[in-house]
Amino acid sequence: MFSTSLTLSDVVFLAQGAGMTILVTALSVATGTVLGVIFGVLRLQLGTILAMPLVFFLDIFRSIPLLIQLVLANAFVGMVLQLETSGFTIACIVLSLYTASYCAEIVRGGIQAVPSTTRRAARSLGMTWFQDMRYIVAPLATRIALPSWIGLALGVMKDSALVYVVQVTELLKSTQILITRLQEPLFLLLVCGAFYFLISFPLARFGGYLEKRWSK
Amino acid sequence: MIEIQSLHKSFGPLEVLKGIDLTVNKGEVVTIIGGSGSGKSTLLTCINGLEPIASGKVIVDGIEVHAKSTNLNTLRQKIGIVFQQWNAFPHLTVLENVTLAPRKVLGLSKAEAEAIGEKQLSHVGLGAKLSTYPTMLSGGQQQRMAIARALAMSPDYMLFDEVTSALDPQLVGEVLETLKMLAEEGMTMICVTHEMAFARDVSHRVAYFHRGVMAEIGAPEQIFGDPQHEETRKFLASVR
Amino acid sequence: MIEIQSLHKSFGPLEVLKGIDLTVNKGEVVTIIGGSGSGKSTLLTCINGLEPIASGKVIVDGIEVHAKSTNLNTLRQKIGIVFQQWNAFPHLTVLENVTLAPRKVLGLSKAEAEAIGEKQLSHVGLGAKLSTYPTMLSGGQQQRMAIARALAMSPDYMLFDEVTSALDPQLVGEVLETLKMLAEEGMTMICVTHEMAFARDVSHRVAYFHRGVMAEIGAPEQIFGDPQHEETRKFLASVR
Amino acid sequence: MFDYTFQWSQAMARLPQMLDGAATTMEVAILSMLIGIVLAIVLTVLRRSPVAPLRAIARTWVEIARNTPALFQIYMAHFGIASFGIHLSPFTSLLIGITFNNAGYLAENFRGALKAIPDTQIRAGRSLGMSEMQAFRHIVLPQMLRVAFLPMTNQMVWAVLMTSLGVTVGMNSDLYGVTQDLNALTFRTFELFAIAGVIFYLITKLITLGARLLAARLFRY
Amino acid sequence: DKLDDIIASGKLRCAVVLDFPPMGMRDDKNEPQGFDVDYCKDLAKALGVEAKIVETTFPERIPALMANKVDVGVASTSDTLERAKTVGMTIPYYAFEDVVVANEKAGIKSWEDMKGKTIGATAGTYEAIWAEKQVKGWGVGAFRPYQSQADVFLALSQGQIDATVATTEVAEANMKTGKFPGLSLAGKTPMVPDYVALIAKREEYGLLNYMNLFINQQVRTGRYAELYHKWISKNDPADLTIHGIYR
Ligand SMILES: Nc1ncnc2c1ncn2[C@@H]1O[C@H](COP(=O)(O)OP(=O)(O)OP(=O)(O)O)[C@@H](O)[C@H]1O
Ligand SMILES: Nc1ncnc2c1ncn2[C@@H]1O[C@H](COP(=O)(O)OP(=O)(O)OP(=O)(O)O)[C@@H](O)[C@H]1O
Ligand SMILES: [Mg+2]
Ligand SMILES: [Mg+2]
Repeated sequence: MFSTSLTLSDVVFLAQGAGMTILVTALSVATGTVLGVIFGVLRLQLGTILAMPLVFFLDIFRSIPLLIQLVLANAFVGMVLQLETSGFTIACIVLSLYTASYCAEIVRGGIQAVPSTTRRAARSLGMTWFQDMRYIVAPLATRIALPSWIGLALGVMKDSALVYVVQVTELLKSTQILITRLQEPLFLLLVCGAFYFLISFPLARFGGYLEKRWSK
Repeated sequence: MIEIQSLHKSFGPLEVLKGIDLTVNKGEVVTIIGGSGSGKSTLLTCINGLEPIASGKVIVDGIEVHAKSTNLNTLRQKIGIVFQQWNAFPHLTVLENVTLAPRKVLGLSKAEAEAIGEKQLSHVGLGAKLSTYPTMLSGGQQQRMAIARALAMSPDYMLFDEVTSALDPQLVGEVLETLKMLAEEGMTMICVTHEMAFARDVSHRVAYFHRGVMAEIGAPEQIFGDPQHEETRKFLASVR
Repeated sequence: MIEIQSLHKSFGPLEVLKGIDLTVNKGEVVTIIGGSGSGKSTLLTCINGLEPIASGKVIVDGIEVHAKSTNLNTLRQKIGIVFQQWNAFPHLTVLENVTLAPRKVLGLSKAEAEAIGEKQLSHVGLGAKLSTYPTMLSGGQQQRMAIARALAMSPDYMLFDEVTSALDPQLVGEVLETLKMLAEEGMTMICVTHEMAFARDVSHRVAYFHRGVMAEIGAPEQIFGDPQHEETRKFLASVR
Repeated sequence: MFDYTFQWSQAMARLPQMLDGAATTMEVAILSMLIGIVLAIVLTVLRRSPVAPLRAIARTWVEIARNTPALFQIYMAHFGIASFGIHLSPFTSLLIGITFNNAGYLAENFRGALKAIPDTQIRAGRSLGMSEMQAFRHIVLPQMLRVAFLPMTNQMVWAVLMTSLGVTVGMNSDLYGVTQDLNALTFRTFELFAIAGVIFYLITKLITLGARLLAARLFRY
Repeated sequence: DKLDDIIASGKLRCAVVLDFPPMGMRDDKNEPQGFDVDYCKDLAKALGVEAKIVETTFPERIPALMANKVDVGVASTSDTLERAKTVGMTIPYYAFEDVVVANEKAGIKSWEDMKGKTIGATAGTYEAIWAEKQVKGWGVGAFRPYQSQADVFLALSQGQIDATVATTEVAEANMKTGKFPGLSLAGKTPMVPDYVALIAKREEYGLLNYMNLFINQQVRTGRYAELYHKWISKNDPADLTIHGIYR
């Protein structure tokens, strides 16, 4: 029969790793979403030419491997700027910008999907640009963007497995540490994979459900 | 009073309005007719400042709409506009659609705004639909809701841009009835329409637009009975 | 010859065809009319075996369509069908739309297929549109292309399912002209249509379908002039 | 504060080695994409199969690929598979990991693309005498590829980015692996990884540009 | 300078590699332990501050130092001249001898049998750089760097690689766990002993100076031997000096 030398304290250790995964993800997604909304709106407001530097900046985060982003940010902040920052901070900053770069696209798509006629109607009632954004565009764009946003948040959670390079012990790293001690790679990896799956799968299904419901 | 003085407007290289002069007095109903692309909708959106203009002036109650110093948000409160496409806010109930601007723009309390909203919605015959969502309404009902929404801001002027032309034929009547009612109540209105019978029966003056120019304006009897301009004659023949 | 013998067909619990008997001879044009949901389209898709049937028989040139041993792909080559929705293949040019099946199904060379395709497309008046993509065509042109596509397989029979009903009124004429031309050339045709004038002028026999039953069949003069069945009378009164 | 001295020349001297690494990266990405597309088509067909176990296998594949980290999948492809006594080189493990991921995501895209093509298209094809295969091959597939083309381009970009995870399974011939090796020798971390980042950026831009040109040629309708 | 900063902050942050038993590892509560961990704690005690263990991988330990994530590295860092261009090295605090650990199925009895086999080691380590050079020199076989010592032993026990070059201490400690039934030691490597140093930023002379004296004191007071007996073996501790040379 199956047996393992996994002890209760090892399970706690894994749970701490999972907690770190969730913490890094939550902080990064929260910050990244705020930034993403700002960038997404700016991109539309600035006009094509003025927005170009922003577009280029955001594009970088989608065009080079996250691993390199983390290593570079770590080296830059520590070696070049000589600032004392924890790996956790670096991980959150990089993942936030990474999230923001994708989120900006989602926000832009959501805003553009609000019919311009509806926005004109709001403006012609005397609403300011900000009121139009707040009461008309935001609620409508949110519906359109929410399914993609859920997908993005889950993507960030999965990608957070890479923050081990800046000395953050998240779930996959905790698993590797236990593999070192217990030498039960398959079992431990399956436990780790199952954790990701159990968080990601239901939320992804929920996103799909929302998409179906709201596309009607 | 709305005064329009030699108004010019272009979209890029395309000159859409080529010098329009028109004065609409308090209580007057002016109907604008004309072919597609002749600039009718553009004129309306210039009046409430949704579109910038190239030259000329639009003066509403003595305030120049396109002057830099003009607060357009305040100005638009006196000019209601209803468009051809139904522009319901789909995420709000019928009552919320109507009360949103009074609350956020005029700063009324929820109760005050709802009192006004309910009044205006009953006025256009939607008193029973307050908590319905717009998607459950017919096109005609959505248009009447849009009218109530504009009226809830107590505007001094109302602009209507072909409010019936996207509706199924059987729904046109109910919306035109609402417009007629408003006219009878003395609202100052500029209506762009393709409904000639409505233009003839309701308006004080009818203007005919042709390629960015107001070719002719006059009393409905004159325009329909004795059009002066060659193009007016052709147009009226084609729509009859 | 197409022989249909006490054909029954259901979708789940819904019996859509309740015993149809009909024989169409070589060179004959039979028109089917009837209310929405009466089973007209279903009958056509049963004839070329796109839908399985519950009981009864469909025999085309002596071959039983729904027999296990029948090679439907070969059979369908003799039965062209054109549907209400324009089923142009959007990724292919007009000429490629027409030549695809001759090349892949009949195994013709590209040159042979193109010769046939060009001939059929000129036949329906699209000789100048060979390398256009279908999205650039009007609805009427798309329908004519679909007809040419079916004709390119040199079918012995043609089935038409309300080929004009999704078209703007001004485009209906050109498609009906094409059908008329085919009828005059002696093609054996079954046409489901709502165009009563067409049914009257072109067909040899007209069948009236009502709720899955062929209520009445006869010469157009008889059906239109002296309908026997109560429902036929009602239906004709409603469409006139 | 800014007393860090950049030594770009020392890092630039290693550029040829890094470009070799980039070639390996492209090799893995392209192979994983080609095999991934074939597998995704198979998965798409299996997901519509009438045989329930086949459907279940295909669904499980797609859901695991989409709901676990790529790093986990690649790690599994090396250390997980080896628990069954199957030994793969780092190159093969990385290729399998990325291909597994590609196939899962692409299968989901293909399913969406398939839904976007109306049934009437198949009917029209069948009624011209085409067999089911012919209708799929000549009518459904080309249209499906158009709908799925943009997602496929994105997946290709991701495949390139995912090659950087190969180091976890002992890969040192791809761009990231080469960079890491050079870093162990010289410790010019910032300079080396900045150059690697630029190379990755250029590769992804080339892919997007190439895809755009290809799309213009392929989809003229 | 850094030395003052450490004393002022009351905290000493040490980079330690924790999958490198017995130098650095985790106990069954997953807390850090090992020779390097104790060494760091001793250093902190001497400074009168609290020790903080920061886990790093081998490839990451010097970047972590450069990026100010840690104050010093107590991470078995080989004192190569190439590295000394970037970081400051103390006198050796430990000396490793490397052995071959092979999967029994590979039939490797000594270093000479390694030619043509697949050899793995931990990316960025002294022995990895050395072994890769040997493999390249032979022109046959393959070299694979893994991200951690643990991955190397995992790959080795799974048979993914035929052998690895590891320090005697690590090899023996791993064998002692009993988790690796298929592996065996296959003799020494023809590599000069791997002297390892504590590391700090190149320009922190005060700190480096302090640590040099600290290492000296560890040996003088017998604490070095004590730690050696606790973590490594009952034998005499490895010699930290080379005959006929000053440092
Ligand atoms: N936002 C815009 N950008 C560019 N051109 C525009 C824009 N809006 C309108 N136009 C052009 O300006 C011209 C006048 O348009 P307008 O909508 O005012 O015509 P209209 O008289 O209202 O026609 P219709 O009866 O079709 O509504 C048209 O040629 C139109 O294409
Ligand atoms: N694939 C299907 N599955 C289930 N029911 C169907 C299907 N196709 C048709 N039906 C049903 O069968 C009945 C007959 O449909 P059919 O399309 O033959 O009618 P029709 O006479 O062609 O009507 P119309 O004039 O509207 O085209 C209808 O009630 C329809 O809802
Ligand atoms: Mg208009
Ligand atoms: Mg039908």
